[in-house]
Amino acid sequence: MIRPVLLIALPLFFAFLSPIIGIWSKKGVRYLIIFATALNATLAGILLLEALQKPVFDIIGGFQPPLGIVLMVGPLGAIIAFIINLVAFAISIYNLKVEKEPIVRYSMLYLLLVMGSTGMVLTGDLFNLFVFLEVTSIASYGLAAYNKDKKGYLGAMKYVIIGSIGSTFVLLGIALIYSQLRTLNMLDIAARIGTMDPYVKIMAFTSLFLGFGVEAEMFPLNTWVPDAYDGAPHPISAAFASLPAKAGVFALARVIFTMFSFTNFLWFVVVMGLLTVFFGEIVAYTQKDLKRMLAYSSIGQMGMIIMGLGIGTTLAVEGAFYQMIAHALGKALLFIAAGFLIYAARSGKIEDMKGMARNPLIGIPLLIGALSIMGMPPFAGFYGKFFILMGGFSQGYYAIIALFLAASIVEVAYYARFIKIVFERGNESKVIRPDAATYVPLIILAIIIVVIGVYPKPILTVLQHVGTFIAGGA
Amino acid sequence: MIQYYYLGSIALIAIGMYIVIAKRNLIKIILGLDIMDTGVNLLFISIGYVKNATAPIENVPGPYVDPIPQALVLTAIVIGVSVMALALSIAIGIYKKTGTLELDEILGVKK
Amino acid sequence: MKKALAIVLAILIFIVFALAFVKIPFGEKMSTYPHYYNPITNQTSNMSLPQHYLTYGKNDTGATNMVTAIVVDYRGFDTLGEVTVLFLASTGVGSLMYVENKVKKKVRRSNAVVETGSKLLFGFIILFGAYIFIHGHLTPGGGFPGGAVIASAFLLLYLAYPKFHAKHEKLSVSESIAGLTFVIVGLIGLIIAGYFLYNFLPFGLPTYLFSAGVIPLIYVAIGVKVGSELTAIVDSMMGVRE
Amino acid sequence: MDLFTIVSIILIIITVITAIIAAEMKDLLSAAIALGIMSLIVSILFYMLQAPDVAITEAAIGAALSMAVVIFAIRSTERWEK
Repeated sequence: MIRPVLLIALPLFFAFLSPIIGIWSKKGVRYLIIFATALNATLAGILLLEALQKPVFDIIGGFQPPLGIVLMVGPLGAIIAFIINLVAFAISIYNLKVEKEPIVRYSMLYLLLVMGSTGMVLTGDLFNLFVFLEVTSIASYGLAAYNKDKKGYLGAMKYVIIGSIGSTFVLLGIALIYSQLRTLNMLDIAARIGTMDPYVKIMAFTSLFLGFGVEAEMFPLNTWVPDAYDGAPHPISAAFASLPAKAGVFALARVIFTMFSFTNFLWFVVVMGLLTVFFGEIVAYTQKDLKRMLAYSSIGQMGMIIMGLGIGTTLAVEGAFYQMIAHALGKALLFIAAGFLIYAARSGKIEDMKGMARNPLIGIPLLIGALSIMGMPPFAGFYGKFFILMGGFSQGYYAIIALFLAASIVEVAYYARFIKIVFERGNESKVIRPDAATYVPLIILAIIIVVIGVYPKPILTVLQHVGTFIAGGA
Repeated sequence: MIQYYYLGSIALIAIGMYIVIAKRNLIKIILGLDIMDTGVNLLFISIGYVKNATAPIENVPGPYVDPIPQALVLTAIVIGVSVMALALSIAIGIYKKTGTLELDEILGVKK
Repeated sequence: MKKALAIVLAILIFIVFALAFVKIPFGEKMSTYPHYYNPITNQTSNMSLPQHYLTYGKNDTGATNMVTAIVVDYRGFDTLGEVTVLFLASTGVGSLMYVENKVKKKVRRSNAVVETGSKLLFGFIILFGAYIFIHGHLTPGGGFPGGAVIASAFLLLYLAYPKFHAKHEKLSVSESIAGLTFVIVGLIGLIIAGYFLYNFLPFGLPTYLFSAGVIPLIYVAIGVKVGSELTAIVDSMMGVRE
Repeated sequence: MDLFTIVSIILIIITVITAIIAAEMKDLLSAAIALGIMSLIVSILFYMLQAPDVAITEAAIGAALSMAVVIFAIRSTERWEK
C-alpha cells in the first residue's frame, strides 16, 4: 500500500538534497532528478491501481478533515497524476540537453514544478490547492526566464503579472467561501455549498474559475502562453504544456464538479472553452514560428478540454479527461521534437525546417504525436475529441458542435502543413542524427500514445469513474 | 451596511488592479501586485475578526478571534514576497537586455 | 484611453466584490459560525472549525499560541509548501541573477560609526530573531518573522559593509539542511504513526519552552531556512549593483 | 462610534491614500517608500484586529525586507517612471 503523500514528500526531499549534492557533482544532480521522477511515476502507477479499488484519503498530521489537510485521490486524480509524472520522467531525460548554468538550480526548479503540479491534483483542501498552485507557478516563472534572453524574460514577466492576478482571484474566492462556511476542505465545502448566499456563491465560483483559468490557459487570461512557451528552454516548453496546464484544468474540474456541482451555470464554462478553442486554433494557423504555433495549438486543445468539462455529461467529461491525457503526451512529444528541429535548423521558423524530420528516430514519433493531436482514429487523441463531440450532441449543443468541428479542421490544416514541410525532400545533407537524450523520451511518449490509442481499454476502465466524479466524489 | 474594513481592502485590490492595467513601468506594475496582495491579506484578517475578542493565545482570557485566517495570511504574505522578489529579478533582467523598464518601449523595440 | 478603461475596470471590480461583501457580517460572535462536517466519517460536528481549534487545540498540539498550532501542526502541510515557495524564490532569483564571471566592483566604505554600530547590533538582532522563532509556540511570532529578522541583520551588514558577501554555498547548505529536517520530521511521523507530519514527540507541559512536541523543532528549522533564503535573495539582488 | 472604529477608519483611509500615492508617484523610490508606509499601517491594522503574529510578519517581511528588495532593484535599474 502506498501513501499519496510520498508523491509530494519524496520530490521535496530530493529537491532539498540536491544543493548539497551539487557541491560535489553537478552531473549527479541531473541523474538524481531522473531517478526522482522515475520513482514518482512508479509510485503514481501503484497509487492508480489502489485508487481504482476505492478512493484513497491520506490524512496529514493525524487530524481528521476538515481539521487537518487531507489528500483525496480518486481514480481520475490518480491517472492525471500518473500521466503528469510519466511525462515529467520523459522530459527529465531530455533535460540532459540543457547546458546553461546554473544547472543545479534548474534541476531543482524542474523537480519542484513536477511536485507542485502533482500536489495540485492530489490535494483535497482548497487552501492547500492554492499553495501548490503557487509552488507550480513560481517554479514556472523561474524556468520561463531561464534562458536569460529578452524573449525569455518578457515571456516570464507576462506570466508573472497574469499569474499573480490569477492567484489574487483564487485567494479572493477562498476568502468568500471561508467567510460563509468557515471551512477549507473541499468535500466539506461541497456538502454545505447550498447554504451559501447565491450571489456570494457565484462570485466565489467566478473568482476561482478565473484564477485557475490562468494555469489552464483559458481565453482572456492566456496571453502569457505563447511568449512564455516561446522564450523558455525546450524541455520547459514541453513541461508547461503537460504539467501545470493539466494540473490547472484538473483544479478547474475540482472547482466545477467537486465543490460547486453547478448544473445551470455550466453554459458559462462552455462559452469560455469555445472562445479559447477559437482564439487558439485561428491564431495558431497564422503562426510561422514553430514553438508559437504549438503554444497556440495548446491553447486550442485546452479550450476543448474546458468545453468538455462544461458540457457536463458523463460522456463529455470522459472525453475531456481522455483529451487531457492525450494532449499531455502528444504536446510534450511535439515540443521535444520541436526542440530538436529548432536545434537542427538553427531557426524557429517552420519554413526553414524543410526535410529536417527525415531521420526515422525523429520522424516517426513526430508523425505519431501530430496525428494524435489532430485527432486521427488509431491514436490517443481521437477518443477525446470524439467523446466531447458525442457528449455535446446528446445535450443538443448543435451550433457549438459545428463551431468545434470547424476549429478542428483548422487545426488539421496547420498541422498538415507543418508535417508536409518537415518531411519534404531537400537538403538531406543537413539532417543530423539526434542523440539519445532526445530520441529516448520521444520513443517512450510515442509508444504510450500508440498503446493507449490501439488498446484504450485500461484508460476507459479508469474513466468509468467519471460518473462519481461529476456527482461530487473524489 | 458594508463594513469599512472590507471596503478598505477591496479598495486596495482595485487600486492594485488599476496600477497593473494602466501603468507601463515594470517596477510600478510589481508594486501594484504587492498592493493587491496586501488588500487580500487585510480582507482575510478582517473576516476572522470577532468583536471584543483577543488574540488566540492561551495566556490571555477569551473569547478569541478566528485563528485560521491568521494562519492563512502568514502563508500568503510569504508567498507574496517570494513572487515579488522573483518578479523584480526578472524586471532587472529585462532592464539589462533592453535598457528600459517601460513596457511600451520594450515591446516597441520588438517590432 | 487605456487609463480610463483601467479605472472603469477597477471600479467595476470594486463594486462587484463590495456587493458580495455586503452579505458578510463583520466581527460576529463565533457561536454564529456554521458547524463543520467530517466528509470521511460523515458526521456533522456540534461546533465550528475555529471553535474546535480554540477548544481542543491545546490538547491536540500542546501549543499555547493557536496560530502556531494551526500553522505548524494542523495545517503543517501548507507550511511545508510555503517554505518550498520561498526556497523556489531564492533558487529562481539566484538562477536569474547568476553571472558567469563575477567582476569585482569598486565600492565605497561607509563611515566608522555605521560599521561599529552595525557590528554591535548584528549579534543582538540575530539573538532577537532566534528568540522569536524558538518561542513561536508560546508567544506571537514564529519561524517566518524570526527568519525575516535574522535576514534583516544580514541586510544591515550588507548596508554597512558594501564589500560583505555571504557565501552562497553556505547559505544553500543551511537552507537544504533546514528543509531536509522538515521533510524528515514529516517522514518519521509517517513511519511511526502512519501520518505525514505527525506530532510524534511528547507534548510536555504547556507554556514551557520544551513543549508542543515537534512544533519548536519545525519552527527552528523554518526560522533558519527563511533566514538563509531571504539573505540569499538579498545577496543575489545586491550582486547586480554597479 | 467607539475608539476602535474611529482609529480603524482613519488608518484605513491613510492606507488607501498611501496606496494611491504609490500608484501616482513618478519617482519609483518614493512610490516604494509609500508602499512601505502602507505595509506598516496595515500591520498596525492587523494588530488592532488581534492578529499579532501576522502583524509581526507583515512588519518584518512586508514592510522591511520587501522594501529593501525593491530599493535594490530600483538602484540597479532606473529611478524615474516615464
